[in-house]
Amino acid sequence: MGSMKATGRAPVPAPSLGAIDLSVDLGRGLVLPNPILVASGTFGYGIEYSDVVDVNDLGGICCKGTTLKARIGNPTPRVTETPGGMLNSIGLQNPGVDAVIRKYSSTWAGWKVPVIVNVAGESVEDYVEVVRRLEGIPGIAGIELNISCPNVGKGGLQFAIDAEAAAGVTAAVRRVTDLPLLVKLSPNVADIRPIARAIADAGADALTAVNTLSGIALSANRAKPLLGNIYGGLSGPAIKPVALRIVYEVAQVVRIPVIAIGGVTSLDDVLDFLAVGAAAVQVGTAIFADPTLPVRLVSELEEVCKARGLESYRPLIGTALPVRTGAPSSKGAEYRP
Amino acid sequence: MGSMKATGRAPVPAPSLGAIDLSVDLGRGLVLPNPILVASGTFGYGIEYSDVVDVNDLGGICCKGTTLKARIGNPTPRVTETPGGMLNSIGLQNPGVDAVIRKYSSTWAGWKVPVIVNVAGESVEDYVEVVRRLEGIPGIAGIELNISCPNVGKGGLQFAIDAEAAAGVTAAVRRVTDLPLLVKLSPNVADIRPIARAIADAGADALTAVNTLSGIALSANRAKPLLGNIYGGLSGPAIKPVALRIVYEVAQVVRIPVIAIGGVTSLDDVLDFLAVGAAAVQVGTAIFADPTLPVRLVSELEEVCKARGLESYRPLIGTALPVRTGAPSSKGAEYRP
Amino acid sequence: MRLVGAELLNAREILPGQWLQTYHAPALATGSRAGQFVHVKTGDLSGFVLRRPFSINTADVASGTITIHFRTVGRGTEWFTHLRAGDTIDMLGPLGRPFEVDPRSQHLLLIAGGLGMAGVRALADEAIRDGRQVTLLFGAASARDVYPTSLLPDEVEYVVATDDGSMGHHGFVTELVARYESWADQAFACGPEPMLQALARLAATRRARMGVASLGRKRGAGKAAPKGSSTARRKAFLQVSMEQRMGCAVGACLGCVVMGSSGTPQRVCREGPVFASDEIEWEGSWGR
Amino acid sequence: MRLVGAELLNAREILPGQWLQTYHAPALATGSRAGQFVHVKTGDLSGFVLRRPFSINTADVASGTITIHFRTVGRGTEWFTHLRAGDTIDMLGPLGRPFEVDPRSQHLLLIAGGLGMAGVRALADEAIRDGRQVTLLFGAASARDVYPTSLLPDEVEYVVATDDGSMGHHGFVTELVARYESWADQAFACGPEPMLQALARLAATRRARMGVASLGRKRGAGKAAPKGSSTARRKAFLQVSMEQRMGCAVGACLGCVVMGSSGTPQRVCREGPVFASDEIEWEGSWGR
Ligand SMILES: Cc1cc2nc3c(=O)[nH]c(=O)nc-3n(C[C@H](O)[C@H](O)[C@H](O)COP(=O)(O)OP(=O)(O)OC[C@H]3O[C@@H](n4cnc5c(N)ncnc54)[C@H](O)[C@@H]3O)c2cc1C
Ligand SMILES: Cc1cc2nc3c(=O)[nH]c(=O)nc-3n(C[C@H](O)[C@H](O)[C@H](O)COP(=O)(O)OP(=O)(O)OC[C@H]3O[C@@H](n4cnc5c(N)ncnc54)[C@H](O)[C@@H]3O)c2cc1C
Ligand SMILES: Cc1cc2nc3c(=O)[nH]c(=O)nc-3n(C[C@H](O)[C@H](O)[C@H](O)COP(=O)(O)O)c2cc1C
Ligand SMILES: Cc1cc2nc3c(=O)[nH]c(=O)nc-3n(C[C@H](O)[C@H](O)[C@H](O)COP(=O)(O)O)c2cc1C
Ligand code: FES
Ligand code: FES
Repeated sequence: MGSMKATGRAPVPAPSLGAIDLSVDLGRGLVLPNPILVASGTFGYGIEYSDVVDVNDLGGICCKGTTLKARIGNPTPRVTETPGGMLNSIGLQNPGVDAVIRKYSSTWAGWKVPVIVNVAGESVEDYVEVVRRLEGIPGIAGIELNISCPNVGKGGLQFAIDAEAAAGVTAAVRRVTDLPLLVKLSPNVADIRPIARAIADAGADALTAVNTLSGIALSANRAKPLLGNIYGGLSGPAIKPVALRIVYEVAQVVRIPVIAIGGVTSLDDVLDFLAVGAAAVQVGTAIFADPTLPVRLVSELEEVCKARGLESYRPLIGTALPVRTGAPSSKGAEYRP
Repeated sequence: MGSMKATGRAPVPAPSLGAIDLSVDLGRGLVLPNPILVASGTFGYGIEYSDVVDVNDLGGICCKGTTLKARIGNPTPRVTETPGGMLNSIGLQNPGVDAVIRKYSSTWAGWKVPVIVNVAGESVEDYVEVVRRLEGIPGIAGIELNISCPNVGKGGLQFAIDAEAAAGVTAAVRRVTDLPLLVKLSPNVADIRPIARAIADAGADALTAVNTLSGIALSANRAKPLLGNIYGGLSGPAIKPVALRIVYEVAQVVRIPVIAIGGVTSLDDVLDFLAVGAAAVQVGTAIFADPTLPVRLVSELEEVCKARGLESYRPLIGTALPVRTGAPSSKGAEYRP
Repeated sequence: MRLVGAELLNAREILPGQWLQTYHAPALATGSRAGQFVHVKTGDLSGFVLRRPFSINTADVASGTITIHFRTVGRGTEWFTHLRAGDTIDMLGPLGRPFEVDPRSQHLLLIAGGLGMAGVRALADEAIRDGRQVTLLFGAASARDVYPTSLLPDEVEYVVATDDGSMGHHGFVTELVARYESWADQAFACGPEPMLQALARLAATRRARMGVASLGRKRGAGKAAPKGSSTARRKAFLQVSMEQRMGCAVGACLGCVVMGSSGTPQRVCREGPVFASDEIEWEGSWGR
Repeated sequence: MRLVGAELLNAREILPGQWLQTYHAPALATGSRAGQFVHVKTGDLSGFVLRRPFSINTADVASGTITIHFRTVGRGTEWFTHLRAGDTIDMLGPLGRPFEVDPRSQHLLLIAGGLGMAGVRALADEAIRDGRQVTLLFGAASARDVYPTSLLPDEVEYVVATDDGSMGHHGFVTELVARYESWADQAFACGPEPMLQALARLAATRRARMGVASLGRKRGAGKAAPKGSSTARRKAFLQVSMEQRMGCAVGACLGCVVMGSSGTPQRVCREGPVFASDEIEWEGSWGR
């Protein structure tokens, strides 16, 4: 996959005549029907948009962050708009892993679309226990670790900003599951590359990048921050250049698939992320304004492939990456602007 | 100043009757006429916009980044628009410190508005030497250290992402100058607070926050990144929530003035940054679309003070900060969204 | 719930900074009930990221039109004022759960504060159509902000309160409730949260204070329907329409919750925007 | 340079995806010269961060109007097509340095590729007004993209080349230059960089190839004015109008540079957009 990303050349399974092969093989038997997924927290449990979206047209669904115990989440307000983006601080409201399994897994089992459960925790043990309970449940196609959470064991330091902690939780979870394991990177770091490498080495099957940027907004009277939780996560088109940069960096230092997230609102955005090495893309915030976007992107991607005479979308991957010369770089963040 | 920021209470110099006191005391004799500055790299050397802007209405001018030797900067394209923002990779094109002094200092000396020279370098020695040459030159009111540069001595690791390196260059420059010393923080870090504290402890008179976020964009054919330098700096409204968050965090852990930068396009943005503890604000990208904005902001700020019956703008500072209880926090980045 | 292209037929500034816009959207006019709302997309080159939620102010099946009534409070609402007749915008709706009127309720008390009028306005039409009597208590800051009688059905008894006394009762609209409390079989309110909270307090103590005419009591305390169910709401004396910042407006993002008396957050876009007043945790600081 | 409110009087799609807009902006009509440009702001609710640069396509002092001619290549240019007559937008200009015509030049050769027409269009008017002879060589992909003769002064000799041969010469516009090279006293070009580069090569070898009629030679090699000065440009056989992505458009951000033959980057918005062809470093990979 890594070399494929860098060069666009890969063993392309012969596609059914005429049809474009959009499938994405994430390993461990998880093959997405197409590379357009919906991002965790923006598509609930897959059922909420059913009036307007046929989920089986999607490449995959990442469900809302799931924790061991139920969480009521953060005080309100929880969302607001910002220039070209939005802030959210839901605080991982969810009924807890057992309730999630009870309520949704049978529905998911009936779907063609793979459902990937986004898992969050406050300790390595939390993550491990949640994943253990998800293991082997019909309808659960994979795990996405949301490691942008405070590691209580490490004084609240986020797993995601510390290569060692990130690798630690990845390895621990890897040990207890054969489910495809995706780990989601945070953009709030000085240099993502050592972290990405550590997670890959710890046994992740794929990386998803990126989670939200940390930001705040103020209440109208400016007596306090607007969001009940003070801090929120910035998402939407505003962060796309940052997400694109991170995927560009990560794709050059790991050999596992990278799934891009951050500000996708059009096919051009999808093609951009593929070009910097993403094997698939998740759509998040844009769904709120345009619920049918992800499904449209699938057919638009197919059209582009047809128009370019491609049998698969894979040649679109990695076209903007420098052809990798030798070993992945281990250099620190270069001077930028 | 620190406590003032936190509480809005400060020894207010009796203002000339009727007039609102907008002055900002940055220490070492540098008193800005008002808290609206123009950001480095977006207002050249102060002369380019003279047809449409009277520079003497501004609170201060941060000139383009200045290095020891002349730099031709990065290959083109150097700028492009992104959703709610823009990317730039000028690459510190400048004629070198001696030429800057020769060409502009006498003009600056004739101006009422303080000109702060933005200084960049690739080694501690670079910074020290540039500042040494600026020391004592009439027309130069202060120094702003742009530490988002690679420290050749440390294998290209940016000064700005490493508390020790940031403190090191600050201390070294402090030793050779009595000029007011501002140090400009980078948002591309996991936790800004230890870095901000280290720089303050190393003798900075004020902090400016923030510089640009690292991002990329792609060329139309997606064969390579769009910008000649690959990486660019993201600025504009898109980054305001991040800048606001960083100023909010920094203002709580240092006692020196914080000058906010990042996506200011309106008086509301100015008031937001003041509310999270900024003593002054810089306007950058917005100047390109609206060159007279900074000057208008000065009078709009004055109007707001009048309307609220204030004699000074200072009570607007820090209103959204938690009233500081005890020592500044030393906690790592909390769990956010 | 559907995505429909709605064509702007007519836009008027009915009060300073308050607009009434009529859209041709048959699917919404037919399929919606009083209390529901639409989530409206701004234009492609507008640069906005989120839709904006607006109550369905009125719906007319015959002409296949709905109206929204909004105040320009920010850039998004301002954007909508620049639309011109003939422009088509994208509406997601109808969304949320409607007001539930007990079939036996004859006297409906509607209470609106400011833009809350848009939240209960459609219920007035529905109730009149169903032959019920409607008294609408409306509170505004001052006379200039008072919703024009001309825009209400003649059958509605319209009582106004203004904070500055420039029209009607001098004071809060909540102060008018006492007069109608015993007359009313049910009450339906929309407006600022403090107003709704005050009304909820009244409703909570109502049975104790008045002993009479509580639908709940009429049918005996025994067989109480589960909280939040349409049946339970239908029996509630007070139903309130809540507001919260929204992302998806379909229940997916959990952005719009209010704390429920059950201790679990309730989604304004899905369990609401209409709630029985006893479903909400009014006290306590969570999210306030 | 000024900030002026320009009112759109008229907009026409003169070619597929190409628009000609007339604005009332007396200050710009009066104060500008051929080759200069304006930096135009999009609307407040548009969400765009940067202005968009456009050549002053024509300027009419009498009516106080200017026109811009642009192709919709992205969201910004598309935004401008949604403007309606009566809308006022904010223009910063006139910007940059104009074409410099030698007083003794009688025969002007204008060379435009595609939208480059907008870059030289105003020079045609100016030259005709000053009683000079103008030949305009225009290159486009195909007949459907060819700028209409009706929009040019009758006095202009208009020669067309199309890549697909569907109109005029079959091939690149640069191939037409040889025919007019000896006739022309000076040449002025605007278009894609490869076209300008090809023309610059021709100009560089011109004296050697033709020995004749180079203004430079006429007045002797001795007293050469400093490169980039108006005087030096006035003497240059070929002047080109360059394009680069812009931030400020006033020389402040250094976003718009092209590498100069001197080895120092030149700002398209300040030293340009017009340059003498020998001021530019055409070879080498910097910024390409
Ligand atoms: C179910 C529901 C029904 C509503 N019905 C109406 C109505 O009929 N008439 C009317 O005038 N208003 C109504 N509102 C409020 C209306 O949605 C806001 O006034 C509007 O979204 C403000 O957008 P803005 O961009 O102008 O304001 P800004 O403050 O610029 O908006 C910034 C962000 O905050 C959100 N926001 C700001 N204020 C509110 C608010 N009070 N409620 C929800 N989100 C908000 C915006 O949607 C946007 O995402 C309703 C809100 C909800 C939740
Ligand atoms: C001095 C000058 C004069 C110009 N005159 C004309 C003219 O008369 N007619 C015309 O059709 N075009 C002209 N252009 C090009 C025109 O500015 C771009 O086509 C336009 O900015 C594209 O904006 P967009 O948002 O539609 O494209 P997008 O690609 O969406 O724009 C993205 C960003 O890139 C910039 N950009 C994209 N293409 C160009 C380009 N070719 N040159 C400069 N910036 C670009 C935009 O300004 C914007 O900042 C001129 C450019 C310059 C520098
Ligand atoms: C309302 C909301 C809730 C989110 N919840 C989660 C979550 O529970 N777990 C997670 O890993 N990411 C969560 N995210 C982050 C998104 O999955 C995605 O990484 C981010 O929004 C960037 O993508 P976008 O710009 O397309 O939205 C959430 C984002 C939003 C807007
Ligand atoms: C074109 C451009 C050039 C810049 N050059 C510099 C620079 O030389 N030194 C520096 O410290 N910051 C530089 N910056 C960063 C700005 O000073 C400012 O920190 C940043 O743009 C965020 O503010 P804004 O969103 O208001 O633009 C530059 C920004 C832009 C857009
Ligand atoms: S707005 Fe998304 S759950 Fe209600
Ligand atoms: S565009 Fe800023 S210097 Fe030319």
